[in-house]
Amino acid sequence: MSGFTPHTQAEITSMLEFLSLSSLDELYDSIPQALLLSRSLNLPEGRSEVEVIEEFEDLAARNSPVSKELLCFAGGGAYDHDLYAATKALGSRSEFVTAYTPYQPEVAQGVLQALFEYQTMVSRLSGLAITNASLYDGSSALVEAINLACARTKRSRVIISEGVNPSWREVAATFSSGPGHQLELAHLDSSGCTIWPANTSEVAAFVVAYPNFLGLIEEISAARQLASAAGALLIVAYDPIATSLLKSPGALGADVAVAEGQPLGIPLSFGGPYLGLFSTTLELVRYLPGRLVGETLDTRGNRAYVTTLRAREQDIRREKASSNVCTNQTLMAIWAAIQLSWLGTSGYREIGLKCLSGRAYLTDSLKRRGVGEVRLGRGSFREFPLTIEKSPSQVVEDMASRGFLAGVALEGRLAISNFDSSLLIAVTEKRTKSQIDSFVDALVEVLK
Amino acid sequence: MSGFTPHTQAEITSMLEFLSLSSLDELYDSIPQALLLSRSLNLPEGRSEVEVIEEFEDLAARNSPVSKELLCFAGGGAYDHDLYAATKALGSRSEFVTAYTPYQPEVAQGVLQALFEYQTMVSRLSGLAITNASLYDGSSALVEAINLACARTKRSRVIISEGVNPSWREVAATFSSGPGHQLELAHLDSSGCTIWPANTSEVAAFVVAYPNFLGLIEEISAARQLASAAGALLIVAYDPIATSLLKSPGALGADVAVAEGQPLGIPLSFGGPYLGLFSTTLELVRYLPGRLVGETLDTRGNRAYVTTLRAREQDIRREKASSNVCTNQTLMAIWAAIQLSWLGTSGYREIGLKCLSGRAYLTDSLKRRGVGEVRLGRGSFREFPLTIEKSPSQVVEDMASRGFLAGVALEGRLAISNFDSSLLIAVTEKRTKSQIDSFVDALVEVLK
Amino acid sequence: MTPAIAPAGGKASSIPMMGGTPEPTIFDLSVAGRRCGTLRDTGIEIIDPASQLPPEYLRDAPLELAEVSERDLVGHYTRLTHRQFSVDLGFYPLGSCTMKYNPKLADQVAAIPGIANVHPLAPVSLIQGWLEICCTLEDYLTEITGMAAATLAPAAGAQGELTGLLIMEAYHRSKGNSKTKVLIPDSAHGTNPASVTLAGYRAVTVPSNSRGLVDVEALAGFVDEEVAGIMLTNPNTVGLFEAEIAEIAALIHSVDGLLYYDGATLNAIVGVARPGDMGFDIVHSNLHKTFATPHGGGGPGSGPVAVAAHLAKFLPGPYPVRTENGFDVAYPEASIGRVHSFFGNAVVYARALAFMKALGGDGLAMMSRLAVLNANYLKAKIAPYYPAAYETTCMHEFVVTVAKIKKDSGVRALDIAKALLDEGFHAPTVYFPLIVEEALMIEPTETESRQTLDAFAESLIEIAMRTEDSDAAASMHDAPSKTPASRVDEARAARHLVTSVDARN
Amino acid sequence: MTPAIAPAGGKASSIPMMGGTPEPTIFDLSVAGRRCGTLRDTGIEIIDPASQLPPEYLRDAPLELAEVSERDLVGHYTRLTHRQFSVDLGFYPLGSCTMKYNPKLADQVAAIPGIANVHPLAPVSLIQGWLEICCTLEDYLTEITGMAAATLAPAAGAQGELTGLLIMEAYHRSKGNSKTKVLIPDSAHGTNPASVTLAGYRAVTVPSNSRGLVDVEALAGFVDEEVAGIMLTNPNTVGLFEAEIAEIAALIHSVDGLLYYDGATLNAIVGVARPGDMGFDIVHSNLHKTFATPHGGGGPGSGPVAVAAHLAKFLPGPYPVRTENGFDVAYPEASIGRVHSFFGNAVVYARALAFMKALGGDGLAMMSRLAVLNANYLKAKIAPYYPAAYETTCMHEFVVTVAKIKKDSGVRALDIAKALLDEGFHAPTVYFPLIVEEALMIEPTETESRQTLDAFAESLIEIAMRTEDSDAAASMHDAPSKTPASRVDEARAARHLVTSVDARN
Ligand SMILES: Cc1ncc(COP(=O)(O)O)c(C=O)c1O
Ligand SMILES: Cc1ncc(COP(=O)(O)O)c(C=O)c1O
Repeated sequence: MSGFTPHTQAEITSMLEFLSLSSLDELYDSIPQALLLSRSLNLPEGRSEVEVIEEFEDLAARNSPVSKELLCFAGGGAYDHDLYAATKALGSRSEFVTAYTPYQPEVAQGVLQALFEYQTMVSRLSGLAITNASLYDGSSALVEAINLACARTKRSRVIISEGVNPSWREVAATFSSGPGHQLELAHLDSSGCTIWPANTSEVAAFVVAYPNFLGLIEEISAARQLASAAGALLIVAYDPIATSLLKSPGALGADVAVAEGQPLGIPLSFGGPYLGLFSTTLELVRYLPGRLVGETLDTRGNRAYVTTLRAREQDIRREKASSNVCTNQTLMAIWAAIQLSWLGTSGYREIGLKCLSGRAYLTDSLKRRGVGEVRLGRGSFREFPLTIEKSPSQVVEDMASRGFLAGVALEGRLAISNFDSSLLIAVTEKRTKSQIDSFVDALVEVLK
Repeated sequence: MSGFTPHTQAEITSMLEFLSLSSLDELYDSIPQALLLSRSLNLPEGRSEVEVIEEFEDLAARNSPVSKELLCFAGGGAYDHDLYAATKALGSRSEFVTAYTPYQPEVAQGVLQALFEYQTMVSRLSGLAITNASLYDGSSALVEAINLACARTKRSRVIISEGVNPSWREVAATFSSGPGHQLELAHLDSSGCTIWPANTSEVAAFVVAYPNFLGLIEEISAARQLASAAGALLIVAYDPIATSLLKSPGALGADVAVAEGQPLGIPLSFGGPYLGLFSTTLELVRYLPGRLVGETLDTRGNRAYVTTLRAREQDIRREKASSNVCTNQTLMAIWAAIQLSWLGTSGYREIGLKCLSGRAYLTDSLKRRGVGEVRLGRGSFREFPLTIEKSPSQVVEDMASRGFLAGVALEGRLAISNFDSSLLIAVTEKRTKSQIDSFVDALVEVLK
Repeated sequence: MTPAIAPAGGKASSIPMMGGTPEPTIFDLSVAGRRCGTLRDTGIEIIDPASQLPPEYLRDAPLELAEVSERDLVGHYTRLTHRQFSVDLGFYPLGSCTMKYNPKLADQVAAIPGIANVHPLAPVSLIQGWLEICCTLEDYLTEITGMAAATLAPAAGAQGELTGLLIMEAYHRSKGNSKTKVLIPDSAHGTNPASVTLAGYRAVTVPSNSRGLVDVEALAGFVDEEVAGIMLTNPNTVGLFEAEIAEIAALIHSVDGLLYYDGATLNAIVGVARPGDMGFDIVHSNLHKTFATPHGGGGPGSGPVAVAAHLAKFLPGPYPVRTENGFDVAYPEASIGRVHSFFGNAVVYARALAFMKALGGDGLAMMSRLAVLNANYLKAKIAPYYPAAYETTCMHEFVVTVAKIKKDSGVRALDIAKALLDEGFHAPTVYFPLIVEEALMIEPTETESRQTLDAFAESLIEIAMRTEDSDAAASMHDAPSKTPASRVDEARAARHLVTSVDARN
Repeated sequence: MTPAIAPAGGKASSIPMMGGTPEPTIFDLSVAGRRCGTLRDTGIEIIDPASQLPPEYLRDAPLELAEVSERDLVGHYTRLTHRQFSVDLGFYPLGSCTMKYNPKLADQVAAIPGIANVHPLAPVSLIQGWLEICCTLEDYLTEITGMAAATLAPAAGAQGELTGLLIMEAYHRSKGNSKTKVLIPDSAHGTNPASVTLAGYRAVTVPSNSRGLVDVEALAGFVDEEVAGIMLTNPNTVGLFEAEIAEIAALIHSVDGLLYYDGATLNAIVGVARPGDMGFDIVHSNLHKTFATPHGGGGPGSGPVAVAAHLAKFLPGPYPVRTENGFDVAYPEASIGRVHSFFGNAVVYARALAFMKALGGDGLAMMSRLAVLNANYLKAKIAPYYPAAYETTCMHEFVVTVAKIKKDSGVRALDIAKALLDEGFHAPTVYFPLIVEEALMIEPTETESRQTLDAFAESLIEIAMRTEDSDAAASMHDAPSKTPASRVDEARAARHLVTSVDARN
């Protein structure tokens, strides 16, 4: 018996005695014999924690982490931003990590207040008054946004721009089948802008990305006008780092704004746990999926926080709930709030400026060196497609052996119309001039 | 200005105004002009935290840490034991890390109780009733023990076995010069046992190590008898892992027991911070150096803890204090207490058994393969000298290139009489059979 | 929003909980111009955004965030943690939530750079370690649940449910079945019916019998060709094992329906019985419950879904697979599609697998046995004061009713929960499942000692005895009083909706 | 000790502070046979100790430690942290202790495996990074203090003092001087005279003048050929700069005495003035004060000693040195010897150097300026109620006297300290330095915001006003009441000495 359970053999015996049982197996007398597993689980024996950690160190050695082994120029929805020591230290405090959902507000003010502050920050980023306490990731936020729009408009037709992350679109497609939403893809033109359909009747929502998956800025006002004309909602999938320089989705008329919160201080983590940001207008609050923290008072008259409007949620509304979300990504929301507070007004803006300036420095270099076709559309933030003559995935492999994660190949499920044979390259505030210079040198060589 | 200080320029201005000052420099008007530094410090400019961390990662890359790069068979006073995840996690809680000395017990019960429990554990290890709240390291504990013995006996002659860690003996020599203690070295014979002098008159203390620096068990009773006969105190420098199998120093008649606490869950840390363990008898409590935590009650009648018998200490006794220690190694003491509690009665004993069994497995292998001369004296715990024909320090270098930190060369300041050309080799519970097998293979090759 | 001129700033950046005062918000501590630190110097000149981005999309003014020093940031969040209960602080017997201790070794695993800093879109040659972790965890889960294949991708139990129901739907579509409804017992968790609706089915509630179990005869009345399947937890949410599960399975399978297993209660039976052997076709497990990954104050979780062999082809992709030369990523042939932006909450897998490897097969089986022992022990201890809703031997949790206490004293389940907070314990789940009046749902988990159970029982009994005195009973409506906040006005929060600092006034 | 038969175990393994109860000891939670986890399997058979060790030295029975589950271990220590104040929780204005915020970046540096897991006796070729850290930190410290060379080895300020005094002694011995005494102002910290005695000198106390400074004329009366040197802090412990330091230096140097600088107050003058330029010959600095390494609840610290060029040869060894091919370890020619088992508290150096590199030269200079600004601001704020012991502009700390409050109301410095704890602040240092009656020694440090200083001043003033009411004043003897323990009976602890669980009864 490992140390995970505290029971000594003597205690087990005396507890069984107390229950007038003679063995642990008797506890399972209510299970028909035929259903009992008559053998041991076919799993390896338990090991000491130090051995388990070493085993994982060996497994980890067969991955190539960024920074240590690879300089990261890949994005595609997951970005290599700096994470500050205080974020890690505070976000790892065990009171945050080992608490449950704050069902008893009197002993959960820590998590509740942190979420309230998170909601405030994300509402400022999104420009929308109401933000929930997190969803699983960017794609699940998009799914909930579509569900909200369809519920609100009582329609089922959704026009989704090809500029929305292809993986998110896949997820949206998966979860649209149940409620019966019809997703229609609006392709990108060669400048990376959405070509919206002419017929917009009975549309529940237009979904546009800002910047889009290619890192390019599209005309949001066009989508807004179409939505208004069609009586549809506008869903904007934004980048919570780009909003440091760009107007918020809310300011551009979004009804719902969703985002992947990973760039706000969450490690790359092989894709998760990440953080779905979800904001909407006050008018739509009763359609909001997930938890919402509100401010109130306790009986001493002190400010206190509590989850509110719970009647929307599945545990009360059950089959009539518009969302089934229960466990969310609270801890990641707290990390993001800490990281945003570490940055503050000026740090947040500087990250944006550094991403943009680094991207511009790279695209200028590439242009100067005549490497591929740099495609900036109407403007790119920290990411852009580079159209090249070699196979993008081969180039990624070749660059990896030179110490670079060169980008994301726009191939297969990540292919985008009009952007064949392209590599999606991202530059965060972590990439220095000399790193970019050697990246360009390596790319020149590999593409030769 | 970095973010380390919170002051905005506006605040600085208004605070200066409040003080009717017009510049920060005026705050220093009391310093004569000639003494002011008329230039900036000649130090590099400040950098962001992420850059500083990367700089240290580069520096760290020029060290060879154990486990990752080197399998450690070196000891010599610092041992590569397993450190458990809970010890690290709890010992890193910021309430422990960022507190000061517990001068206000009402808000320092966390540290005080942890120290009280630590004192209990170390008193059990040492077999002596009184344990202080830590000293800097094993050597400073020895220094304080010698000072105690000389103060208590009003004598100044101290016989110290060559089996005591040579570095500790150096430290003892350094700090004996002030009080004028005469340290006399009692050499080891070829079996690693101390040859005590015949003349023991006016001796304040005998100092013996258990096991000694070579990892060998000496006859403690001999020293105890000499001490009793001479009216001297017996100081035993013990190994807090060896006491898992061996009788405690107190049980063998030690008046003072000192130890290096590093093996109790403290990382190798390039030699520090470590932990000086210090215990003595109740009778000698008023000679105790350092802080002592006692149990008492608060005004509500609840159990509470507080530093006690403070009148011994330098802040009250000033020039009459027998020790000047103020800041100690509290955090390391807490780590050790956590690690010992993680181990518990059986884990602690198992560590001892595993060290001993691993050492025996290695020495058997070496004997079987005819590698050097394995010298086990009257018995060795987890460390032993191997007398070889090649230069021990050269062997260490050669073994390092094969991935082993092979031991400590008993050369130069670490030379021990009768143990020329020897390598001191330690085996902890971390070393597996296959690691030891490959170590022996490599050693055979290197010694060929 | 913060005015442009430096305001006074927070009244205090340094009032720890010991002072008993509530913590100001981070915005209250903000002073314009303060910051925690500087960003890295990239050596690249900062350019004018207008040279790169359409000027009409540029912000007019910087977005306002809290402006604090790192010292105040750390003070703020550290103080918040002193206002937060957690498993690491004490007993957390929340029924249905499995708030067991989360071993610290997993934190160390999660922090390894080769685990934490891996980009999910890196080519498979650079993520072999991660793909092996995924495949190994799938193997463990299929062995534990008795299923044939699994996907790890769902980010929590509820997403697992929906994923599983979409697999159910794909199965029926592939067979040309026209199904419209999914059966759900009235004791089910709210996510179950919600997921059913989102999967495009109609949720049909099946009443439990007086023993708290699915009434097989009654169930038969609900079963027809339109039934796509049934969602069950076993043990169910009142903590009882559905002994007639084989009969239920036969009934559902007789109309080509599928059985979905809600894994929230798996902690009772690991290594003892397997959903696959009971006839379930689709099973999710909550790694943040059964497999000891921390709940994070509300998440992240992870809700892998395992399925019987004939359903494997419907699993979501991408899917890590073992090949002859290492690991690769694939899509099942008839996949329902993608359910997560990347591979799911991957770091949670690493934690869960580390836990499983530490315990091993026998350790996991012992874990469940002791969870059940603890529940029965506690149930028996408090039985004289807190009658169980159902008498049978419970599994890893049980439900008591305080209907009589309420009738006699006016003290509700909620008041008892709040009184427990004052005793230093977290409260059990209250008012769930819905089929038990004034329910307290208690799940001690296997990581609590007998001494903790005894202390908890003592407090509970002491509270029950207090309700017998009318003054004491009345005062319980004001509990708790020793907690960081006293009783919180939930109604006010909903009435005056303030969900961000900017909505105050 | 724990009886052999499994006892009842702790009453509760899970009483968080929120419950308001004190935490049992870890031994109270112990149950024979419990454990946190297993050790690694080495594959080596366990042998009988008697086959390897002299049987008469073998234990008769296993040594008894607490036997707890990891869950209870974690619960215990986590709850203890909820009973502990810290810088991360709030304002800690302990005079002379420089309890500034410790930036989190240093924790990350300290955790790098190539920093944390290096054996100190590894050959120099394998520790080049560490030796560079040491040499670089020495360079920083000599530049900051204005000295020529440094040793990092002393493990704390007090050990630095003794090391420095032994260097002083070695110097005099080398010159054939016969010196017997060291001068110390009456305001000095207790470690100073204690160190003097341990260095074999006689400590001679020099009275301060009415302005809180060394009286140079009076000092002259103490200076003779037997004077080995003087130990001073500058600013001194009342927070004032000894402006006549050049005169003092000349006086001491005139008898070939040396000036020792106690670096506990260095935080006031980094980048502003340098001990070396003032005439000091030996300087220690406390990395755990000035250079932001955490104090660890009492330690570890680090007390490097820097010296003038003519003293470098006496520094302790081993000593990291730069050579043409990297770094090496050496012993100075006339070294006083070794002062630490290895190289001192090395990880503390890495932390301090990380801090220094983050701030840079100008940042360090600003740090001191703002520390002094904060002290003067706070001093002025509270002056109407808490008169400073001395009027002059203070440096980074200041001393007030509550002698009048005591006379008027009976409320002592200690009571005010305890009342502050109830306000959520740590108390200042009390009753030190000894030359000020009913002293409160206040050091706000530069990391605190003006808002925190204002809040603290407000609380202090409110407390002073409370002393004017005799009932309120009387009740202050019972403070604190909101803290984890109420006022602790210190006398009882000394009277009934219980310093371990085994001494109870
Ligand atoms: C019985 C039951 N089913 C489903 C869920 C939903 O799981 P999750 O919170 O992981 O989405 C829960 C969670 O509490 C549960 O208790
Ligand atoms: C003025 C003064 N000198 C010396 C010391 C001793 O330093 P340390 O505690 O590092 O040994 C202190 C510590 O508080 C001090 O304040």
